[in-house]
Amino acid sequence: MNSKETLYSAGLDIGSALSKAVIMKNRTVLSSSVRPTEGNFSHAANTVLNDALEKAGLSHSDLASIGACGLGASFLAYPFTKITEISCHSRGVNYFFPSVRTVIEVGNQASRVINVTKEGKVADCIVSDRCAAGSSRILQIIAKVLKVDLKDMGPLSLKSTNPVRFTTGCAVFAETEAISRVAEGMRKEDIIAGLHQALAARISAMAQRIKLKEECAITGGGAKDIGLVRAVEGKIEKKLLVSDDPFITGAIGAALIAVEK
Amino acid sequence: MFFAGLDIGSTITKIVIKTEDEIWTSVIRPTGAEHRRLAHKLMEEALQKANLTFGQLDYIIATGYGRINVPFADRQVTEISCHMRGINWFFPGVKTIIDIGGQDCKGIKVNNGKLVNFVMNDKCAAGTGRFLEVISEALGVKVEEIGDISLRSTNPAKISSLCTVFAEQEALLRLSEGVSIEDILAGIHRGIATRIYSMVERINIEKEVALTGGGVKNVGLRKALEERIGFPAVVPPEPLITGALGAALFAQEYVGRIDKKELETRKKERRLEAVTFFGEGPTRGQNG
Amino acid sequence: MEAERKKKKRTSAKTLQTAREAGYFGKKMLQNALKAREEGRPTAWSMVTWWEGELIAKAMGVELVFPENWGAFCASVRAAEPHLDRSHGEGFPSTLCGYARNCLGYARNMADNNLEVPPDAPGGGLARPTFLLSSGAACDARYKWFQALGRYLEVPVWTLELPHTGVKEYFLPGNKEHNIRFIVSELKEYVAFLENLLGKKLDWDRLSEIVDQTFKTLRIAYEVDLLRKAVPSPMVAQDFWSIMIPHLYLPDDPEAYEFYKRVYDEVKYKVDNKIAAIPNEKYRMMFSELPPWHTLGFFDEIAERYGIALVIESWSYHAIPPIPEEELEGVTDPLELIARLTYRMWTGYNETALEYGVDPGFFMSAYLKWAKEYRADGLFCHPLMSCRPATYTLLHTGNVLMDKFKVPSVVIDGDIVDLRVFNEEEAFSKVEAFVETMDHYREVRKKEGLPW
Amino acid sequence: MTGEKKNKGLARAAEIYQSRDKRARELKADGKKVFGYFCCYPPVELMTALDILPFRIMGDMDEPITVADAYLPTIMCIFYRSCFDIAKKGRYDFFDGFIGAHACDGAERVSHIWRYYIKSPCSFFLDIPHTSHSAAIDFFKVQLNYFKETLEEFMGKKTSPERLKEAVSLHNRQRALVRDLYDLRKSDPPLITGSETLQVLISLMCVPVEEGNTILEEVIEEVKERKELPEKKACRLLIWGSLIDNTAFTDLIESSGLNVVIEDTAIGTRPFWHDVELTEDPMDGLALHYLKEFRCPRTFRETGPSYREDLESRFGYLKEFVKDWNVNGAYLNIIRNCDIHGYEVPAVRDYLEGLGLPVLVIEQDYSTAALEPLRTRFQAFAESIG
Ligand SMILES: Nc1ncnc2c1ncn2[C@@H]1O[C@H](COP(=O)(O)OP(=O)(O)O)[C@@H](O)[C@H]1O
Ligand SMILES: Nc1ncnc2c1ncn2[C@@H]1O[C@H](COP(=O)(O)OP(=O)(O)O)[C@@H](O)[C@H]1O
Ligand code: SF4
Ligand code: SF4
Ligand code: SF4
Repeated sequence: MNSKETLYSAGLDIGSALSKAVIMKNRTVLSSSVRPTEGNFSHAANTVLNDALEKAGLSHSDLASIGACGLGASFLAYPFTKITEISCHSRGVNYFFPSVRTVIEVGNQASRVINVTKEGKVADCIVSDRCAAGSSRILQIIAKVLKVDLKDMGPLSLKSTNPVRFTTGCAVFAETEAISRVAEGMRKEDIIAGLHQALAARISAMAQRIKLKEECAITGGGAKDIGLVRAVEGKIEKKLLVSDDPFITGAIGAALIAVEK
Repeated sequence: MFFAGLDIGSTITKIVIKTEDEIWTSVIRPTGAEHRRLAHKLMEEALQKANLTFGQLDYIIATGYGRINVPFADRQVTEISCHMRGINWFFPGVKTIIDIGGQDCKGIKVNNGKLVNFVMNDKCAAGTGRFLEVISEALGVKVEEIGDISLRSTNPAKISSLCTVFAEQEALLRLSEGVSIEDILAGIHRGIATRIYSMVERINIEKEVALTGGGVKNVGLRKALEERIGFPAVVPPEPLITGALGAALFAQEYVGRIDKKELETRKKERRLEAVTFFGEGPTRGQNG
Repeated sequence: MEAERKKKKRTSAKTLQTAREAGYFGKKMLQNALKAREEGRPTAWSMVTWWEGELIAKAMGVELVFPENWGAFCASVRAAEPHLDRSHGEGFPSTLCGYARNCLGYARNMADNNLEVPPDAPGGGLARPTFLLSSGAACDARYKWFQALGRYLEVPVWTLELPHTGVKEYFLPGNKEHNIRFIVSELKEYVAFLENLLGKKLDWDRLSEIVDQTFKTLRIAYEVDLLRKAVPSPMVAQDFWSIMIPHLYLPDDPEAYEFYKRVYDEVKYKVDNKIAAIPNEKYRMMFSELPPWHTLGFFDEIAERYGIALVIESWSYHAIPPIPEEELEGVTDPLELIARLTYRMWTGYNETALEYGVDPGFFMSAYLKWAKEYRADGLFCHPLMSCRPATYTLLHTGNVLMDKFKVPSVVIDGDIVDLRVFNEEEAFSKVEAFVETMDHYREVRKKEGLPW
Repeated sequence: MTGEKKNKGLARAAEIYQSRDKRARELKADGKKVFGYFCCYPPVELMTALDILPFRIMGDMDEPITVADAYLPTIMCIFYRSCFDIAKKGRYDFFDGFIGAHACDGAERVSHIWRYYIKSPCSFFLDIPHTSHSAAIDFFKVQLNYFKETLEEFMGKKTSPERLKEAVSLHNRQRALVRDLYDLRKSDPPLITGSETLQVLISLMCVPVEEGNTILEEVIEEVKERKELPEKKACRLLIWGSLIDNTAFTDLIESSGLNVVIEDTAIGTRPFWHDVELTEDPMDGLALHYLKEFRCPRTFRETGPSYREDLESRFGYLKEFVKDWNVNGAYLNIIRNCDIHGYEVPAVRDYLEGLGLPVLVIEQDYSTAALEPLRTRFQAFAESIG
């Protein structure tokens, strides 16, 4: 066991798309690691944790606590505290932006709109997770169709002058629709921008269901996509804060909460 | 006389050329985005295969998702009527038809060769051929093979997600838990069969039942559906072409109705041209 | 851990000894009706009319069964789905009330079986009715459903209306008495219908007895509710949903009254000795409105995991606060007593509604009153795919509770009968996050000087 | 001049249909009071008699529902969700009064919620019994009197039985004119399309009754003299069920090979089919009319002794429609989550099929964005008739 002054903790967020780990020393992030889950949760979880530990120059036994959230959290082989993603993202955003009271999380499986307290606790939340129509999974799907790197989706979208109107909500059919738009010779940036609009409309419809507070932040994989962020801002008519690394927000939250428990 | 039916499906384009009493030729090709405007090329292919010229076709009917913009067709008929007609030709006794296409799924009730009722789902990919394509791609098997693979299952996995996207992820999750691929596929087939069944049950499934559309080329799904329905169903020798066949049958019927002169002038004016504009007609809602 | 949870039973653990005996009443009801049918006595399928229709029918010697209740029963033993599929196949939209679809599917099965109870019917089935008693109160399903049953049963349907005045309009001079007079007239027409149908006269003395007994039973049921204000909570929703059967359906039955005396004693004992229904009660929640009957075990689970006690629930199942003495002074006509009783159910919380400027008086205002009295930390909202009318005002209730009392609510979608709609994992994670929310608002309430 | 005259009524109706609140806002600027009301149950006669403009509250199929999500669960009647949504967005900010109604569950609960979140200087919630026994009619009359008194108090004046009778006559005149217009749809092809009819009917619900009557008179004249008739189609369609308030919908139907010739909906025949009887006390006639003669399935009607007879007594009037308008196909329009009509589907279907009609049932989402996929269904239906 470590002394009180230096308390090392790990936070993991084993999502359906990405597995994320952070190592923290008290409230400071020492290292992090992100990799695709690729359907193998336990493997991905172990890899990111070891990777992050290595980067921090620590070993498993240095850790005082481990917190984990995400679809694949139950695949961890060692003792940990399981926390819901909603709480982790709230706390993680609070870590970056203590003044934020509304968090929009656009994840691979679900989108969530969470009102948080000043301690980063959940005050209210709305989740959409029956239908993939409002989640960021669709970004990956379309990136593949358009043969665009995920990283470039946002910048491309901002160049669009004439966003294509998507007529479907379904993520699967959106893919087909994108394919035919390509065949019709439409520009990639317009297709991507259209997609961002459609997705943003869904997300903002959800956001309407709880009262958006003054300061809002966006997180989760979708926040990496500047095109989507701008589109959501347009729909909710509010500025959104984005942390430097939205992927690991949940993992940070997990680490912070685990320490308390 | 020769009658042509052209079924521009969301996924697959099918052409049937028939004479008064038999199917002369059929062609099946992917509709694929880049092929959409190439319906006339497929027509050429079919004509070549049939050893006919375009002028020899007496009447052409287009059906399916892309039916509206085929300039060389004499008329458009919905795929619902065409499937009904095609099945009726094969199996006159059939009362209920379940058609599983690429992007939709339908239940059709027939009585004495007349369409009496139907239901369809085209809002959500769950329950369509697309669903199976997505799953098979994720699992890295060919969509043509998943049916056979699933038949080897002894203990079908439980896949609870209804959404295609989540079901895909759930399937991967099960795989990483060590569930075998045949059990996953069998579970997937069960899930989709239940979904299709409960939609079609709305119009009251009555014996005989025929299954058609590309989806039932999958024996796993076929079996799962029959289990759910509770009795065996009939399947045409080539389930993909029932729509195109139905269209050709309608063509034959229409020719009987119009006079010779009109037919001749019509034939003269007709040109085998590219599909003018493939407006993706249907606006899809969402399943919230 | 996952596997362990799956093994857990679906039915809830009742914390009251007496709650375990309550199942007797449900069975008694179904069996009485089957027996009456056999002996050629009249039977009816009835909506919960909050006593206006039931008591008179009982006084005429009619055995009643309640398809809404039976729907909940079918759901709890997970036998509803085949009925739902059947009704779907008949062309009823799948968005209709789950109880209704369950019943319509069942009636279709009955019709296929010469109108006799099908051999495999859950709980022995509903006996074939002599007539159907439907109600215009609360929701459209409650008369449209019975009207639609005509398709299979070919028996008369009688609909009793209950006025739906707005809160402001309720307080218009004279309107309340007009409402009551209307109910009395409706009841007179109903009596005439019954006398005609059954070919015999109503025994008014018997009716008065029944009304008396009902008032007594409801009073004690209400007193049990009062005891539940205690901290820690002596009984929870899981108990209430079992013990409600007697007062809701058999308030005229002396056995029901005796039963409630025992419930009262047990709860009182627990209050006096500070015995909590759930160990380590940390959060006190209200629940609105109909629970997922097929998965009641869920509430034990959240009690165990997070210390959540559901301290008061389901307005529409509760006995109403008794009618003020002065209102009853000199009233002896049993029809008027019944009218006042039922109308009270609908308007008993109108004063609260007026105070906070909200409509409707029913379905939401009770929670405004209860929030304070039961020191609620949160409201558990359970919007249903199928009992939609009980759901329409949920978000409104939640909004007002937050506005006025800083009591948050959590929304968990589910259904009364269709278990395909309820996602247990998702529900747990929402509740877990909601625990933080409740913590937060406790602080807020403290700051704003609210007393709990 | 002549050219202009030729299209006056229809053009005016189309214009009002396009910007429904324009005329109301103009009149309001001139000092007229405008009251929004739900469904077709609050008697417009009472408002007219007190010089109030009754304005029928409708939704907007073109506007995605966003704001309402915070107040109304997604599983409720989409039409009323849409009404509330656009109201919350300010579309109805010109109302001096709001009249809610216990018409169906959706109307009732949304009325309540509306009153809390959207304030108007005056409001009334009209209770309407589900039964129509004589006790219920008496009671309903009492409620109508409260309604009248509320209006009188707000307007600071009383109405007289004479004035009320005048208002009844004006509205009866409107009803008669609408029926005349419907007569012009009996020919094959109908002289006026479903979309045009819808525009006319909706315009009537947004302007004072006198103006509406003028529009109707002009429309009837124009239509009678029409040279260019609507296209003749194989199917003459009866629409039954939840209301349709957007021509995008009727256009879709009519471009799929179907002629809409009559619609038994709340913006269709229902508000216009029976005259209000001019009784000694006009309130009697109103109570009787709205509770008893109005044919919306929200009012419970005594069931007949057998299923067949029950169908006959509840839907017998449809037989007349079918016969007189030469209907050969029926479409049952169900807005998703509309229970009132949802429960009736199998029965109405049975009845109409009994008359030899093919029947199409669609549960739709009250959104123009979700219309296109319905096209194939309407076309297939037309094919099954043609
Ligand atoms: N570089 C990137 N730019 C934009 N979006 C990305 C990028 N990388 C991943 N994403 C999106 O982020 C999502 C993964 O987000 P995440 O919040 O980690 O989800 P989960 O926790 O469910 O795995 C993917 O669906 C993907 O579409
Ligand atoms: N041999 C096969 N085995 C399994 N599925 C098949 C096979 N051939 C086609 N399919 C499936 O059939 C679907 C297309 O069916 P089809 O009836 O042609 O639909 P559409 O008319 O919409 O194009 C595709 O989703 C495809 O996956
Ligand atoms: S609509 Fe598409 S994204 Fe939504 S549930 Fe269906 S398949 Fe999934
Ligand atoms: S909708 Fe609700 S209140 Fe109405 S009958 Fe069904 S369960 Fe009862
Ligand atoms: S169902 Fe009837 S009462 Fe309800 S809105 Fe429609 S017409 Fe009005």
